[in-house]
Amino acid sequence: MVDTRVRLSGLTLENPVIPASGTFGYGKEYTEFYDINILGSISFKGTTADPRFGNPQPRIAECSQGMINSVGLQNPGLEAVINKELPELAKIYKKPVIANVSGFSIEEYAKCAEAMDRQQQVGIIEVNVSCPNVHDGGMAFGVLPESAAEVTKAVKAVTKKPVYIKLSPNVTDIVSIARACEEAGADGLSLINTLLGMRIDIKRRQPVIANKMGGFSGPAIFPIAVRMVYQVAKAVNIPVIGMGGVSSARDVVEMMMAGATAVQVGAANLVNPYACKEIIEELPLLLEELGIDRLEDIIGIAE
Amino acid sequence: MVDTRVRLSGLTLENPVIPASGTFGYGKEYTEFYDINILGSISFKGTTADPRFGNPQPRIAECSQGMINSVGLQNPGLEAVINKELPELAKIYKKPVIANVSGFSIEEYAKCAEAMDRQQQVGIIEVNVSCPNVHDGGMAFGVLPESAAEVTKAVKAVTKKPVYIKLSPNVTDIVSIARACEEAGADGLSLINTLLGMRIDIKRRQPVIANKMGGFSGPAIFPIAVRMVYQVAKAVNIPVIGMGGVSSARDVVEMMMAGATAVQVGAANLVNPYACKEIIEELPLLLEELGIDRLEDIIGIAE
Amino acid sequence: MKTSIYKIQSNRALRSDIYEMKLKGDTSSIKAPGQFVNIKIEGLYLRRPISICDWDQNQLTIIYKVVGEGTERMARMAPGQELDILGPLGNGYDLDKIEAGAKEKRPLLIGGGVGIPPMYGLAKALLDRKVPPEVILGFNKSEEIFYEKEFKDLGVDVKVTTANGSYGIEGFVTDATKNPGYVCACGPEPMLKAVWDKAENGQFSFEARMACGFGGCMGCSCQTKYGAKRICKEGPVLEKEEILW
Amino acid sequence: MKTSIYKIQSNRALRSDIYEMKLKGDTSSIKAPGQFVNIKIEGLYLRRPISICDWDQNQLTIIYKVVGEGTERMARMAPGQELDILGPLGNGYDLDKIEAGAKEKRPLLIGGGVGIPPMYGLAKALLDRKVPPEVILGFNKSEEIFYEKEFKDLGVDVKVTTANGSYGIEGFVTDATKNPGYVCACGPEPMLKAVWDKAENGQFSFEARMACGFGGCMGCSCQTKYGAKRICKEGPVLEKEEILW
Ligand SMILES: Cc1cc2nc3c(=O)[nH]c(=O)nc-3n(C[C@H](O)[C@H](O)[C@H](O)COP(=O)(O)OP(=O)(O)OC[C@H]3O[C@@H](n4cnc5c(N)ncnc54)[C@H](O)[C@@H]3O)c2cc1C
Ligand SMILES: Cc1cc2nc3c(=O)[nH]c(=O)nc-3n(C[C@H](O)[C@H](O)[C@H](O)COP(=O)(O)OP(=O)(O)OC[C@H]3O[C@@H](n4cnc5c(N)ncnc54)[C@H](O)[C@@H]3O)c2cc1C
Ligand SMILES: Cc1cc2nc3c(=O)[nH]c(=O)nc-3n(C[C@H](O)[C@H](O)[C@H](O)COP(=O)(O)O)c2cc1C
Ligand SMILES: Cc1cc2nc3c(=O)[nH]c(=O)nc-3n(C[C@H](O)[C@H](O)[C@H](O)COP(=O)(O)O)c2cc1C
Ligand code: FES
Ligand code: FES
Repeated sequence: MVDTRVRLSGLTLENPVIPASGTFGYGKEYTEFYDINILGSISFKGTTADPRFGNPQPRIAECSQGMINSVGLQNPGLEAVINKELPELAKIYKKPVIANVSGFSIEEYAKCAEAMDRQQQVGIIEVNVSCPNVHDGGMAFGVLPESAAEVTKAVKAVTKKPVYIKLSPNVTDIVSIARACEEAGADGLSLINTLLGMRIDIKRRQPVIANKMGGFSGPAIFPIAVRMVYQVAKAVNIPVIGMGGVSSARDVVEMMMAGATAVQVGAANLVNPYACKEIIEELPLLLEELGIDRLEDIIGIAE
Repeated sequence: MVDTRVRLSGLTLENPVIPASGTFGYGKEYTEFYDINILGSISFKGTTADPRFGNPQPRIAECSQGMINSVGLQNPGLEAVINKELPELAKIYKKPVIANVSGFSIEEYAKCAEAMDRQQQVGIIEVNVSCPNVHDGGMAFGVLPESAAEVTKAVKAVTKKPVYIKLSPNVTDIVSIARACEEAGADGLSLINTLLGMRIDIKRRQPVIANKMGGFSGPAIFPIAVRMVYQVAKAVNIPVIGMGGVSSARDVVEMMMAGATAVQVGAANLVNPYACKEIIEELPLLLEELGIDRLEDIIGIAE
Repeated sequence: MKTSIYKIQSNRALRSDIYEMKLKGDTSSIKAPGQFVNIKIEGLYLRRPISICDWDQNQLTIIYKVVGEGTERMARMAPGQELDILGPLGNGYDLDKIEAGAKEKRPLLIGGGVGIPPMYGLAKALLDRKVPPEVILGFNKSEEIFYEKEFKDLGVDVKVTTANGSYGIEGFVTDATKNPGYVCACGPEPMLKAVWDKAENGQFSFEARMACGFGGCMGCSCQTKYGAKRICKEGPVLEKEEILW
Repeated sequence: MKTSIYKIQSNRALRSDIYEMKLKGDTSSIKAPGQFVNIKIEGLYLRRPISICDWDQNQLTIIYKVVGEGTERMARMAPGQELDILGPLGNGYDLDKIEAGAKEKRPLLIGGGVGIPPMYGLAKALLDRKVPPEVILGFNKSEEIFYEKEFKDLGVDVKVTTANGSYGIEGFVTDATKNPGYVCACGPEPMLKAVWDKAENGQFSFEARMACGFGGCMGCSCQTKYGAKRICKEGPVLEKEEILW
């Protein structure tokens, strides 16, 4: 039997497949399709201190092999997430989860992380410094090494759980930001968040998205994600969770050969609710075909 | 009849469709498919001072709705381009062309531009400060406002022809670079060049491309290109030539509504040698359908 | 809710740009008229949401207007072809509430343009409950009319309005009714708003650009009196009193 | 050179992973064996280059090995389906030079694996010129052998080698000939190199990852004694003396 386990900062995942934040809610919707306990972990929808409706409609646009979203961190706010969503998640999913947190100030990040630190089921805190869908803050923290490091330090100070910083691809030099986070104490890195993109409705002569621009993701961005995971994994000594366009077991293997220790699946869940299940089922077969006994052996194998 | 003419720095193009540098050679190969005189203009393969073979094989990788190339500015060098390629191009194409020039130093850019300044058929000099396929130099100039401005000034000093700076999308803030070029005297901007991407051959466990990374282009990058053209066109007062994934008349219209005055077509020519011809034929029909009489009216119309 | 394969049985033009497609497949989970399906179209990334117009034990009818690439491709599909369809999705109309709300007057179903199809299934379901509805179908001009006969064949009262007066009642759907009581409406937002302004009570079906269609992405959320609702999950049908314009 | 639509007439497995596809369409521009076509496969971005194995007035034969997504999809294609094909592309073998170079000994055609198909068309063309060639086909093991019979049916001398000795001559293609004179070879690069080392003279066909296939992108360039050449345009066939390893 092929060994698909991977280790992330002391956590052992049965397999490296994790639904990406914002594309899996708190898991509930997917229980109608399959038993979500097969998942390596779950990164749940980004939490902010206060409830947020997010951006105006429309906030979805189609692209060639991808999509743009400008949801803008819609979530019920820290309190409701902790008192309502997480207890419900615990009923349907029995493994450690990844708490994705966002903020509009360093303090907000710290507040969310501190609260998540007390949640038993939270195995990793994933700090989103890279959401392109919120006007001030959000992405701004992730585009400069200094501010990314500052957020990292503030979060590290309030939690003993492993802290993963989720990086933005909308930067000139992702490696410098990754290194700054590592130096600031990050236990791992998640990348990539969405690329800033835009579509125009040529009949209405207006941007499709009410907010004009939004976050572009899906298979179209995969080659950019692979490149960034490769660059970052080579440059740091902490684990990287790779994502961006992953839609098949082949993509998982490619991402891991580029240097990812685990992989998140985002948009693919939306167009095919069975995506993660299919990937998890396909993975051991593919590994066997490729003559790989232990999945961990291929992490970063591509030179 | 629909008026498809557009004006670029004093040049009037019959239509806005221009094959992008590096995907059309010096036109010859395409004469086997159609009369290339229908094209608005042609941006020919990037010229460097000395002949270059470019990067080792393999230098092409397939992606979902796109491709990666690491050709690395293969070209016969300034002298051969001027003495051999341009006279041949003049025989098969009768309109002003766009001379795409590259360099590994400010001096090299200036040298190429100066030589192109003397070529009668050259209507615009397009300065590629954004090739991701050359290790030192090339892209480095395009990722900082200061160095992009420096190249712009050096080139402007040696030519009276309009100078367009071709910008890299692999940056945090393309607007700041665009503005720096405008201030330094650029007459226009071309964007976007390819995104840095990578694919791994999971059977060989190695990058597909010998050079590991390469320039990613094709329909997959269109939403990023539209976004950047929109941002830049709103921020500067010089014309923008938009490109990145354009493959149809619809894409041309969308790019122009985002703010482009003309549009370049790259990878699409490679998978469909008739791409530009089909776009040029389709464009007036589409404009009619959309109720657009004068193509120039829609430039930047999307707010 | 699940994805499954449906086979196209027929795909006919009702007028130049509107098609009716009948699909063979599992319809056992459909709970209410007003639900929709999300159709995978080869070569396009997002699925396309289309309302269920009618269904029986193993056949589904949808009606769609050709407006872009996805519906263009659908129009070119031939019987025998298989489609990957996710559904049924959304809440659909609440028949109990309609019955309760339409004690005094008959329930009024108002459809405009491609908002008409779900009204057909709804009319049938109400007839099954012995709550015969009145129906108003709104168009711009006579050439646009479709499905009038199909509604009449159900045996319900049907009024047709055309904005230019070329057929039926001249004007908008609201011109065909004085004091609407309990209304179920589906159509373009300006129509919904006009009906909402006039109706005593009712249920209104909304559209939104969707990524998933099953509640996973929050792409389709709208604000209601009771907080954010997902058009694909808690909608597409909202109660009159909760709607915020 | 142009793109045109070809209709699949047959698509049969020669062995588990190698297929022969016959296509009906315009073959009038094919100039020489060793040229190739570039096939558009729905859903994939780049075309797939495949050598012309054989052709007549309106039929083209290609042979391909299933190695990835594109060839997997091709293997599933059925007769009647239409393909968008760009070609013929490349230079092909120079028959005059073969004839001139093979005055003393018969020309020797060496094919390894999927380098075999173009040798078939070449053998036929040489027979037409009354310059009967000798042929060596190289495989790893007996189960991999294909097209031996087809070559024999042409009436040419055919030797088969298998690396493991399970059929024909044990060893590599180079073990089946002592002093090769004028050689035309197509196959994996290590084979080409081994043949090149031994052959007096000849023509060698190369592969490269291609974007366009018609000289537009410089994606496929290689270095030769006479400067850079595009495998898709000045190749895929290169002369012995110009090849740099
Ligand atoms: C719940 C629901 C039920 C619907 N029922 C019907 C129906 O029964 N008959 C019918 O003709 N149409 C219906 N629509 C509208 C239908 O979804 C769109 O017309 C269709 O998606 C257009 O696809 P396209 O590829 O042709 O257009 P394009 O403009 O090329 O589509 C581009 C993207 O925008 C989305 N989009 C475009 N228009 C709409 C729209 N009006 N609403 C939501 N998304 C849109 C598409 O889904 C796609 O993601 C319904 C929409 C929703 C949300
Ligand atoms: C001039 C020429 C003639 C050829 N003739 C034949 C033939 O007659 N029969 C045959 O079976 N094969 C032939 N090949 C190889 C054939 O092109 C590849 O096997 C095929 O492209 C693989 O496609 P895929 O989608 O199955 O593989 P994938 O690995 O999924 O392809 C991914 C990308 O890599 C390219 N690629 C992969 N392998 C090769 C290769 N060996 N050479 C060039 N590009 C490759 C593909 O074209 C595609 O762009 C030829 C190649 C060239 C350049
Ligand atoms: C609808 C949607 C909502 C998202 N919301 C979040 C979020 O709340 N927090 C976050 O860190 N990333 C969010 N993302 C980004 C994804 O987690 C992921 O990084 C990105 O989509 C790239 O992966 P993909 O190409 O597989 O979708 C969201 C993405 C989508 C498509
Ligand atoms: C094979 C290839 C070679 C290229 N060579 C050049 C070049 O020499 N100079 C340049 O400025 N851009 C070059 N480019 C970039 C294109 O001109 C264009 O900016 C980019 O490909 C985006 O457009 P597309 O998505 O339509 O291909 C090249 C692109 C490709 C695919
Ligand atoms: S479309 Fe995804 S939640 Fe409604
Ligand atoms: S593949 Fe484009 S030049 Fe050869």
